[in-house]
Amino acid sequence: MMLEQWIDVFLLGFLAVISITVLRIRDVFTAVMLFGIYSLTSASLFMVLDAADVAFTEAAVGAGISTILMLATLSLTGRKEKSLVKRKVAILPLLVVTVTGATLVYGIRDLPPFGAADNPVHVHVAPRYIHQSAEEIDVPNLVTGVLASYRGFDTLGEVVVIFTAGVGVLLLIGRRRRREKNTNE
Amino acid sequence: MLMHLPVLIILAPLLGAPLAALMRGSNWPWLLATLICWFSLLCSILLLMQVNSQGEVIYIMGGWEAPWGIEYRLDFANALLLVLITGLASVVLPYARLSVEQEVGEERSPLFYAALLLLILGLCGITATGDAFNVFVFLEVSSLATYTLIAMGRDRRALTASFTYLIMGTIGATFYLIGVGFLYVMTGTLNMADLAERLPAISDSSTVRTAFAFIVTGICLKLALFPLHLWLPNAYTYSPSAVTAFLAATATKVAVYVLIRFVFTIFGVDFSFGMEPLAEVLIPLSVIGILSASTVSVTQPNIKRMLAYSSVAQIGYIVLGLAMGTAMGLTAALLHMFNHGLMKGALFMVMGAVAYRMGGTEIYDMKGLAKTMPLTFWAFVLGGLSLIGVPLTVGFVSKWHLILAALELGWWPIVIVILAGSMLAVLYIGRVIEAGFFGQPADTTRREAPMGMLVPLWILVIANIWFGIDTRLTVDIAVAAAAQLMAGGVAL
Amino acid sequence: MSGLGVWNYVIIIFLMMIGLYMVMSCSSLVKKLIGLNVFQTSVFFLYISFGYVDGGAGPLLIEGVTLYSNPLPHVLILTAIVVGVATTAVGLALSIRIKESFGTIEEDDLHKMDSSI
Amino acid sequence: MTANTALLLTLIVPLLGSVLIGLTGRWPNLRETVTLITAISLFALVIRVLMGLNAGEAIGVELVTVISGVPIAFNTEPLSILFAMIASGLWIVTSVYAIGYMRGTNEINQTRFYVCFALALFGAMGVAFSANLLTLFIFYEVLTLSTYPLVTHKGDDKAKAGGRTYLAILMTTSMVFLLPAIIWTYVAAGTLDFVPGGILQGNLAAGSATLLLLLFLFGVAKAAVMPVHRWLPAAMVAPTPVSALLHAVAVVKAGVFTLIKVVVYIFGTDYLAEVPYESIAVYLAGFTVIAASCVALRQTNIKRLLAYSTIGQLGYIVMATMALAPFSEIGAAIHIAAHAFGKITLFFTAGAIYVASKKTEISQLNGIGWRMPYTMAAFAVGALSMIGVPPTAGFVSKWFIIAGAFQLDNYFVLVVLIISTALNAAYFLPIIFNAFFKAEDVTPVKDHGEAPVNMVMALSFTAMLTILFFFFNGPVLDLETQIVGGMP
Amino acid sequence: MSDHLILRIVGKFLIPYIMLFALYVQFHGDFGPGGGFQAGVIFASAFVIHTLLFGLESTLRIAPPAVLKVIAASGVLLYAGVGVVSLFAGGNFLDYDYLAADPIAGQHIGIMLVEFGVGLTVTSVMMLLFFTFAGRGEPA
Repeated sequence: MMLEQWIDVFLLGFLAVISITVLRIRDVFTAVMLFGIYSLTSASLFMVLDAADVAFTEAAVGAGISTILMLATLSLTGRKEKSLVKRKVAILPLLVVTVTGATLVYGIRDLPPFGAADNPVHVHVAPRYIHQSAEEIDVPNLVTGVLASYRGFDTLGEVVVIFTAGVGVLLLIGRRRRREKNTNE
Repeated sequence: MLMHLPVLIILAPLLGAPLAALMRGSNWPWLLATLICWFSLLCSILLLMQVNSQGEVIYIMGGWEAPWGIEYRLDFANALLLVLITGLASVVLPYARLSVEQEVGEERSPLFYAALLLLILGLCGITATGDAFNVFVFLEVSSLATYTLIAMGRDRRALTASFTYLIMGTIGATFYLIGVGFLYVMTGTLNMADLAERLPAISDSSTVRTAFAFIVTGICLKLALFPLHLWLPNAYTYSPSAVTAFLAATATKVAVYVLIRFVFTIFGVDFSFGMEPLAEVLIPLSVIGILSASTVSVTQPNIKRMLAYSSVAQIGYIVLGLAMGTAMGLTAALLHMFNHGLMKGALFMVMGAVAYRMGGTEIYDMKGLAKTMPLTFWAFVLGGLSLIGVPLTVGFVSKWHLILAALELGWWPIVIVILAGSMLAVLYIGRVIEAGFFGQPADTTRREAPMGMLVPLWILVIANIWFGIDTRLTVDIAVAAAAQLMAGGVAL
Repeated sequence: MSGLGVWNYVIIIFLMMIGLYMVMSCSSLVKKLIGLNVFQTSVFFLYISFGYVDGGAGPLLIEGVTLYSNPLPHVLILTAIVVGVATTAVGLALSIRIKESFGTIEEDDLHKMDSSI
Repeated sequence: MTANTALLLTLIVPLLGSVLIGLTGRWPNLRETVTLITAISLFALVIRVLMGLNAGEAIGVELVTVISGVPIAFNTEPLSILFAMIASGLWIVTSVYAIGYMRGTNEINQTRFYVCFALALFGAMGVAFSANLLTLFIFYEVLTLSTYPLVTHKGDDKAKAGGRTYLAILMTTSMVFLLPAIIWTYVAAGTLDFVPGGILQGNLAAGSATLLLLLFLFGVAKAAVMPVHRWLPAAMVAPTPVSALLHAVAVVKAGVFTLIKVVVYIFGTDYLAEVPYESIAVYLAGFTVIAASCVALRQTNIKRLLAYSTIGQLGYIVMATMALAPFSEIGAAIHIAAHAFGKITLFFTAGAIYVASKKTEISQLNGIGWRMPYTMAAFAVGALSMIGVPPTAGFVSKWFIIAGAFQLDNYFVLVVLIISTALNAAYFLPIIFNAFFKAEDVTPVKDHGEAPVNMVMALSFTAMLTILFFFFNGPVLDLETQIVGGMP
Repeated sequence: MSDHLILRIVGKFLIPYIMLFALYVQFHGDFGPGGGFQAGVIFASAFVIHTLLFGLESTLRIAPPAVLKVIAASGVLLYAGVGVVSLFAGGNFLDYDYLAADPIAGQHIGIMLVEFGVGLTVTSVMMLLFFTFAGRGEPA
């Protein structure tokens, strides 16, 4: 089904456009909004690539939580990125980016074909998830099966990460302004 | 229960962190955290014994055998590191109580200790796991905890330091993720041992090479190898004393371990040193790192920052050792990994005690320390001697093996670099000792650090001496670990 | 490898680099974090494309269907997304604190204030 | 008590002593009693070990293993027993003297002084009885570190500067030259034990052997071969008893002792003789002798003069060692003792003069002989021993060195000896002459006599030793001839 | 926007359905897309809307942070607890086969429980995050 791939590339192109806009725009508020759109688009991209759960999550997180948090932050920190002399491209970052990008392009030369069913990824570990999970855990949604059982330990780590983030944010900005004022200054 | 040791080590902090977060006041969470660390230490020591008797301990999570499930795979190298992490935690936590009360405050303590436990959990997780992606997950656990803990410092620059680390750390982790992704797409597996089996067949492909490059770069960001070390000095300088002591002693070591694991076990010596120019890249960097960082630290007025730069230099030694790609070099690297943990932990704990009493860690605050805080001062002296590498300290043992490894290869310039490094150490430690010995303190009233700090501090100092004299434990394990890793990390 | 697949990967790499560049060059800390997100998201694309099977069904067992796309990358990326948002949250919290104690979240100004970033 | 236990105790006793001294610091009398008891019992123990050695007991103690195959181990042989005896014996005298000195000048931190002194002796014993190069290195460093607080004892800027030079040179050389040399030896020979005949035979390319030898020569800066001698004059800021410790009791002796050990038991004289350009070492030492004597000639401060004289004397020992003739080896060994007696006497007298009259310059000494006859007589004896005039200890050792020179027809050594003897005479004799036969040009601020009695006792005792050694050197001689395997 | 009457009414009307949907996503995760994480985020979003409509204070009255903290912790503990139970049931850590007599049933129970644990933690942490960020703005 070439169509999917066409859509895929098209969406990616759209994302590229958005990201460049985000990069160039001075107004952080708009940037955040665009980022929200970016996430939604990527969610649909994931959908195109048959990753329903990921799409779902990306939509909820990228377009949802992240954006909201960023907006909340902006309401405290101000929305403008002050336009600086360095409108012109920064040299060192550009250099780093070029080198990294070049390496990656070199890296994809020997990649197995996009979407081919006989790629290593599809023949080594995954088959068991697809063909035996029915007997082994009997959960139709393979993602859930792998997520919660086969790689349940990763998911435990994931929960811990979320918990850590909660702890961190509470430690950093849990309502305690007066004391921080006089400890910081 | 003994068969469950690997998971018990991380289970303790895993259960402890949420509980600590829910507690009130500062004493109960502290007590809980301390007990948990002691429990983990016990487990990891038992585990090390198991490894010693079996050569390798494997534990599969959820009963799904690798590569389909996630497994914990313990050999000498990471078993030893686990002992270091939990051991350091077990001395830092008792020490932490007072300084945390002073620097963080009571109402934030429960969450603080929760974060500390999460950090320990993360580090142990990275060390023990045999799954490349699982490393990423726990790397992030530890990193998030670290960012928070660093930002707890009283100086406002702690915040910017933490943010810088957050950016660089995340970039590093993402690089690692890209590398692992490439490995996955080429092999279809994420399990380390499985990767090690499948890579040689396809090692001559641009994708695998790129994966190697990205993984090494990402990890080097985390372990603060010379050009990528910019986040470290501020992070160590401004974070709370206890945090600095623990981080400096363990965090970078874990990153080094991951590097060793990938270079020697997963990619294998032949690929890393034969097909990839690993040595050619890492050795110059570490040499520059050793010399420049040591030189910088000579002029630092803030002792914590001075020690931070010295850490960068010491990392240089470790990387140098592993970049030699010989069993002896690897032994030296592993040894120094352990020993440097001991000495830096001790030194930063001393600085914590100084900050606790003097309110600062500038060299000015060290003046006349021999009179005002003799025990603390002598702890610093011993720790410093160990850092310099004076005989009868751990520093000497690791330096001996490092030079031995270099001489084995006939690399005289490297030998000279190593020696130059320790000469610079003489300078920057010496000036502090001189200030403490002859300097005139602002007020000469004797105010020794409280026992709660001195005892853990001295335990670590004595460890510095002990493992400097009786090296059977450390050296033998390091040698065994090196042998395993050179053999491709699979069971002996 | 040829055809659209190449473009798929090339554009993904392009996105990555945009993100990376944003992180390093942008002055506002919040925009740095946006850049970080763009960077990570593009890595997610990479993984998902690895798991994609042309003509395969999504990883939901349906009677009679044998060709599914690989669920494993989806699982990994689910975890990665969570990690991403966690990092973003902490980063944002930090920038709020920085704003409060330094009065700005512009990297250059922070540089000027005390060379600590 | 077996010789082995005695051997272990020689290490434990000074260590324990230092702790006790530290604890009893609050009561000076008790503290100093402890010091003396420690010193005496240490000497007794060394004697016990000597008896064991002569009785042919198997002596050797092995503690933990630090580096695989290289344990911290101790044993004894003629040279080490000699060094141990000198150090422990002179410690007694020095303590007696120090008590007088420290009280006479009422110094600060006296407790720290005695503690570090005991620690230094601990280091010296370790060096003396070490059974392998690693053990020796470890205690060599212990000696360096424990003497640093002594050198900087006064704590003023001058002392600090001196201490810096002292530590910088000794540390740097030992880490940059000695340590690599040791590890290199380990890589080459696979062991570091002291074995008669050496361990390097046939394990090392000729060229690298030369390099290794030089690494050792400069790594052991305590032997003060130029240009790594600077620490010795720098350390002159220390109180006199410390100078005595540095110059006679432990430190410089540890240096030359290490070199002899390396030559005899690591290289082995036979192998070293084959090493190309080995004679470089001899020339370096010879140069040191002459140069040091010339510098000494221009010194106006007594202690600095003595410092450079020491450098010269050490030059003798190194030169003799490197000359590789059986006789010269013996001469080197004996000269350790001879120089110790002579030099400690000289420092004691210098200190006595300072305590009694606060005089430190040579020019001030005119006519002082009649005020402090015992002291200056002792000074004369010491000086003569330095020059090598009979009936003093210096003569005996010089005799053997010269004999060694003839054994190999090594005329360089001979010439150096003659010239330096002349120079020594040139800078010592005038002092003695002026002290007795010149009138005091300035009347001293306070009309002083001899120094406190225990100081005078101490220095007359050492002066006595210097002379007695000339007549009764038999036992020592027999002992040391064993190094080269019997009288050649 | 808390003075827009229509929005309030509509919002009041919407919120329960959002929550319901969240629960559906939570427990239907085995069969369709979704699971604890997505459910958690959606559930949290319901409260976000509530905050936007009725102000932070009123929302905090419904869901006080102290309680959220407890829930967040209990989520982690639940997940780890499942592992511990399987540990004591004689299996490895997180081996659900041992949770029930029949492995498959055990797997179902296990997955259900851990997903619920995820849901708890994610919901509460997400709400906590939002509340702390929003609360930072208002004078404490």
